[in-house]
Amino acid sequence: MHQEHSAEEVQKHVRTYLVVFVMLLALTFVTVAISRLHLGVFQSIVLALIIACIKGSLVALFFMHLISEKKLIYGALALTVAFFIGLMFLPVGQMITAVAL
Amino acid sequence: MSSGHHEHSEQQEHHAEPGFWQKYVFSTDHKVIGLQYGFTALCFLFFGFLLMLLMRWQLAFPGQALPVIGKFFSDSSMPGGIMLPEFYNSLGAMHGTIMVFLGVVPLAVGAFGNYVMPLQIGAVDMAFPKINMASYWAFFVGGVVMLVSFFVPGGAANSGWTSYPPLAELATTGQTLWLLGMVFLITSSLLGSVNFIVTIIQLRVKGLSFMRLPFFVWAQFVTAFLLLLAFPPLEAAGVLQLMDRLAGSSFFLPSGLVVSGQLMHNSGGGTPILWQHLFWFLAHPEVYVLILPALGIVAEIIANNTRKPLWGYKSMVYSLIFLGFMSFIVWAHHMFMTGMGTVINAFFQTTTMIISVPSVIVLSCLFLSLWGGSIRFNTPMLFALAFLPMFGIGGLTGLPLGLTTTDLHLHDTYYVIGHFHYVVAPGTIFALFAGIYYWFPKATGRKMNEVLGKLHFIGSFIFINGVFMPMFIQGLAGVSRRLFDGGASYYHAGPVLKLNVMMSVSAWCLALAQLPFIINFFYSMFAGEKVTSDNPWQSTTLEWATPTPPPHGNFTFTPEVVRGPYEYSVPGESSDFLPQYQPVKG
Amino acid sequence: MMLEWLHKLGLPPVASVHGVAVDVAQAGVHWLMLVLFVGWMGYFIFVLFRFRRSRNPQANYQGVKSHFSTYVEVAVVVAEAVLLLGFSIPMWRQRVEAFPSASQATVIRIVAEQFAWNIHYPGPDGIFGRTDPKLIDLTSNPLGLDRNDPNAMDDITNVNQLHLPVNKPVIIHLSSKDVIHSFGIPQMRIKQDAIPGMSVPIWFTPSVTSEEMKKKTNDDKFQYQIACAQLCGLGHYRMAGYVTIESQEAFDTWLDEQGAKAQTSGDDAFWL
Amino acid sequence: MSALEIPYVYTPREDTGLTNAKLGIWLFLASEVMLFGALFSTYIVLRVGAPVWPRGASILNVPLATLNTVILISSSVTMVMAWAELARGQFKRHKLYLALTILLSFGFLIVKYVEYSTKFHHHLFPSKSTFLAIYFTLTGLHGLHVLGGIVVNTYFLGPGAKMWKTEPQRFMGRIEVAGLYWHFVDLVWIFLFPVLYLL
Ligand code: HEA
Ligand code: HEA
Ligand code: CUA
Ligand SMILES: [Cu+2]
Repeated sequence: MHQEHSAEEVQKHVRTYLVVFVMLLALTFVTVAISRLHLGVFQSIVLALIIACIKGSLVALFFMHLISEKKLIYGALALTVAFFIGLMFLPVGQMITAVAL
Repeated sequence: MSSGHHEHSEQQEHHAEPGFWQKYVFSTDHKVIGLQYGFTALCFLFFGFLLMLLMRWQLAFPGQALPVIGKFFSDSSMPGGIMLPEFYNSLGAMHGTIMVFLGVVPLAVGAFGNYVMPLQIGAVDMAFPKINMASYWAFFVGGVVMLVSFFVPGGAANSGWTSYPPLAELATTGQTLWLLGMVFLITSSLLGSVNFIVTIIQLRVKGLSFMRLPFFVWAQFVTAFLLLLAFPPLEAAGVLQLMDRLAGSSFFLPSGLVVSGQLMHNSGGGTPILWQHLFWFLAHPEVYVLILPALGIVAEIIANNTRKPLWGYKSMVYSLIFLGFMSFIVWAHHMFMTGMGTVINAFFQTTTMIISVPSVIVLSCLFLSLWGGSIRFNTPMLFALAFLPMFGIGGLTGLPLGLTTTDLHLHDTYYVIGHFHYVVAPGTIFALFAGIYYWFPKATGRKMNEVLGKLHFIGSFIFINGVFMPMFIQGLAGVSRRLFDGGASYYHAGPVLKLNVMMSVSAWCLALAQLPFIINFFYSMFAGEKVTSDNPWQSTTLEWATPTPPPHGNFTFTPEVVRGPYEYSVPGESSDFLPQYQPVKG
Repeated sequence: MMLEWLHKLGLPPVASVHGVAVDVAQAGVHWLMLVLFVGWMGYFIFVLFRFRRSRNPQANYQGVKSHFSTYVEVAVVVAEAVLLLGFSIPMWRQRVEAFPSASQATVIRIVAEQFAWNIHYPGPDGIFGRTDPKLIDLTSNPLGLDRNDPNAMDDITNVNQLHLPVNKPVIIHLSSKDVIHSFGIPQMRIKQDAIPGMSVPIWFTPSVTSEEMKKKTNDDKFQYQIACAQLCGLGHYRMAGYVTIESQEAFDTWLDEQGAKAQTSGDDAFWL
Repeated sequence: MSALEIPYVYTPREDTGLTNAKLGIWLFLASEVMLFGALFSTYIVLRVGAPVWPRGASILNVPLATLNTVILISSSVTMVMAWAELARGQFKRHKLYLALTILLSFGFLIVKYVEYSTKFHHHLFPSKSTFLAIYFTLTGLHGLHVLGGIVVNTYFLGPGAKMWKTEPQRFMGRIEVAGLYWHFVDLVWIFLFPVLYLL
């Protein structure tokens, strides 16, 4: 099972890590570059968040090995996502509640 | 697998007897930790109750000096024995905080969860014994910080257990300690909940599938998820309020505040409502944390003492899970009167009505489980039975609060106080008493005295209703909560004002009614009737398969589960109970 | 019938137009609660008696076989849906969306503070004068009204004395200077938090004058009061405001008096 | 301390495929998601409610933060390499990578220190504006998490490393768990960086 990883297997992993590393660096510079373009507030927020999500997914999928994780972990994370969405209701609720003075 | 070898060598390494400190103070044994939690939590419950007894004097006889005890208080709280409003508010806030975070949760989850749950799943200990110990000590430190806050200048936190800003941010040092204390308590709960979930998922013995788990374990499982995912937002909120108090930021303070005629020079831009959202995002799930373990205890005891399986076990489990889910999206029903639009209001009203349905199902199942039983009325069963209608009253009175139309009149009145005390006091506290009487023989090898137990039950039952029933009347009359004079300033409170005296007297009698319990508890610990069997209640679940009291490591054999949790009175069997671990015949 | 019981239990008489609907809903929920409670209690006591050990030594493994509980649960769901969709949601929409037009209503501002209700009438011009927190002075100008603003000239302010004409909608813009308070008048079945940094409008129509209520309750001391419902500090318990509901004429006379008083005595340093 | 054998410490349980620690750390991270999630919603609420919101770049130092992003990403790579080397049985190289990770984490904190001190120098405190308040709170909490990671990793580099000799399987599990935590800290920064500095 979770025993000795064969040398080739690990070698393959390591190659993925390096590729991901390069991609993360590239995306970091892309996001900084985009912010220099002074796009509209809305566009820049959307773009920056999309890039952040891609970077985050790369880290989670490859460094944290989520891509080949056990079902149970997916379950726990799905639950968290559900509650996270609940949490994001909070600003929505707040905005609808608030009546500015 | 190479691990077998290491396990062996580890056993060889440590067989020296642990010393006193390691055995009783810094123990990693889940049972010792459970007892530590239990004892500390009982003390806090008692302390929280004492605070309330003081408050009830002021409510019954506003402005009159408290006889005898009054003179022992400092001039900054009760000069001449007469309570100051600031002190009343401190007592109220600390009563709420202590009861919820230092009393009921540690007792229901920390003590019962820790002691019973691993036994019921046949585990040798929790998955992370050291983390388990750490979570007890984090709780302990949190408790000490809370207690210390009574002695700082300005007294303890006095802005309600809800700590709404801006009031809480204008408050004295006590509030800072309250926040620090909460950070410790939250940390403790987070560590604990990770431990519980991992233990339940990983350490179930062979054959114990999820649908064979005792209902109590299910309750702890769902509770742990609530703690795990709902507490962090309060931790965030606590950090933000600490920043506001200590670093001068304005997360919860809008611009242009004028306090006592003085313009505040804060940067502004924050909003007090944000705190309420973050607080209730935790605190609504938290109230289910208060009730679910209680339901679990009651379910165990009812199955055992009706000598029949729980009726509708599966639908109870599914209701529980559904309840857990829903509890995350009802929080704003505590905020109906903050000025909400139709849509958001309709949303939260609807979810609140929906969440009442699984509660109705669980309660119905428990009621129906009684049908066809052979009911034994021992002390644990009496408390468990009384729980049902008491939780029923508390739950039912949640309905008018959940509908905005009626909450419009009832919000922040004593009706709310009545509602939730029915669920937590004659509800949860009764269930916890039931649990203490029920599992006491396992933990100590002695039974608690039945006569004292029944005395405790009758006294508690009568007087606790005497305290809380009149609250609905006061609430309907429109009497606000947290009133220092119990409503004497208001015309509309006039007709129901005299109830205050009756409620206070009931509260003091309720305190007296606890004496048989306290005596019983200590007496039975040392001199109670010894149990002759490891399974004195003739129960089916695994905790009764251990020696009494269970040694470190719990089981003397490796249990294997072959059937569901409540196989009582199975037709064609000679014994009226079939333990989960008893091998199938033939 | 339920309403009578609730009144006996302490519910104060209703004194606003929408309050009647609130009470109907109140009675509805309490019916649901009562029926469930009595039904289950009857069952409970019967079961405890019938299935006690001495009478029923051998438990039945199966237990209940009927679908009785399912029917109860469905009935509860239906009843809740009716209360929710039939009463509560429409009622709330009416509360927060169906505001009467300002011209047909008495419009006032109320600014809460520790521990008083500052009441602000716009005066004959119907326009509130400018306010500024910097101008606030605890004794002379608690609202921070800028008397140099032409709109503020005729404004009438007062502390803790709320007068309202009967049978005419009232719109109150509610806010707070310091901490959160909650504005409630039990007989009007109205409640709203007063939150610093926000101004929340509420409306209702008083339907019974103070005098009428004195007769109705047989009590000369009857008094409508604003009750602060949210913990706001050490004076929370005594943060009562006084409400007088009177005929339109009496109200107008009172308002004139107040206006005249303000003109002659001058209520703050910025006057003139 | 005890002679107890808790099962599934070394090897995964068959039906879940997980060791206790692995499941535990993911649950812990789930709660962390909720913690930072709550702070992000706070950010959104404050930002939407504010009449004007400064562009991060106009107050904060983007080049330094970019540098820090690069540092943190690199440390994530060295961390995962430290684990991979263990998997290959290369203990020495594992130690090297772990040490590198710690070094990079210190680098991150030093840069952060420079950033903070220039802010303080210019009298930019949390009390100045809600933007600065949320900036200090978010980066401060994140910084505490970095500190926590340093403590854990240093332990595994020093005294904790003894376990490799006696229980290699378990030690590898521990490094994996420490890695998961560290990547999460990286992941949070990946979101903090654009949100605070670029938008
Ligand atoms: C354990 C604690 C607990 C539990 C379980 C509940 C359960 C519920 N609560 Fe309660 N609640 C609190 C603790 C709890 N509450 C606390 C502490 C507060 C106040 C906090 C504060 O402001 O300080 C509060 C406040 C509160 C409010 C805010 C009121 C206000 O401030 O204006 C609301 C509003 O919707 C509400 C609703 C509900 C509902 C709909 C349920 C439902 O889940 C209930 C569902 C249950 C039933 C519907 C019962 C079913 C009954 C039967 C099947 C038959 C019964 C039979 C017999 C009686 C014989 N609660
Ligand atoms: C779990 C929660 C919990 C519990 C159990 C209780 C229990 C009780 N509460 Fe409390 N209460 C709150 C939570 C709780 N309360 C909260 C959150 C508030 C709101 C605070 C706020 O406004 O912010 C509140 C407010 C509140 C008020 C309103 C104050 C106000 O608005 O001004 C009142 C008034 O009477 C009251 C009374 C009581 C009484 C008489 C009990 C009794 O039922 C107590 C009974 C206790 C016991 C029976 C335990 C006895 C313990 C032992 C016997 C242990 C023995 C010890 C050993 C063996 C070592 N409570
Ligand atoms: Cu104002 Cu309470
Ligand atoms: Cu709630």
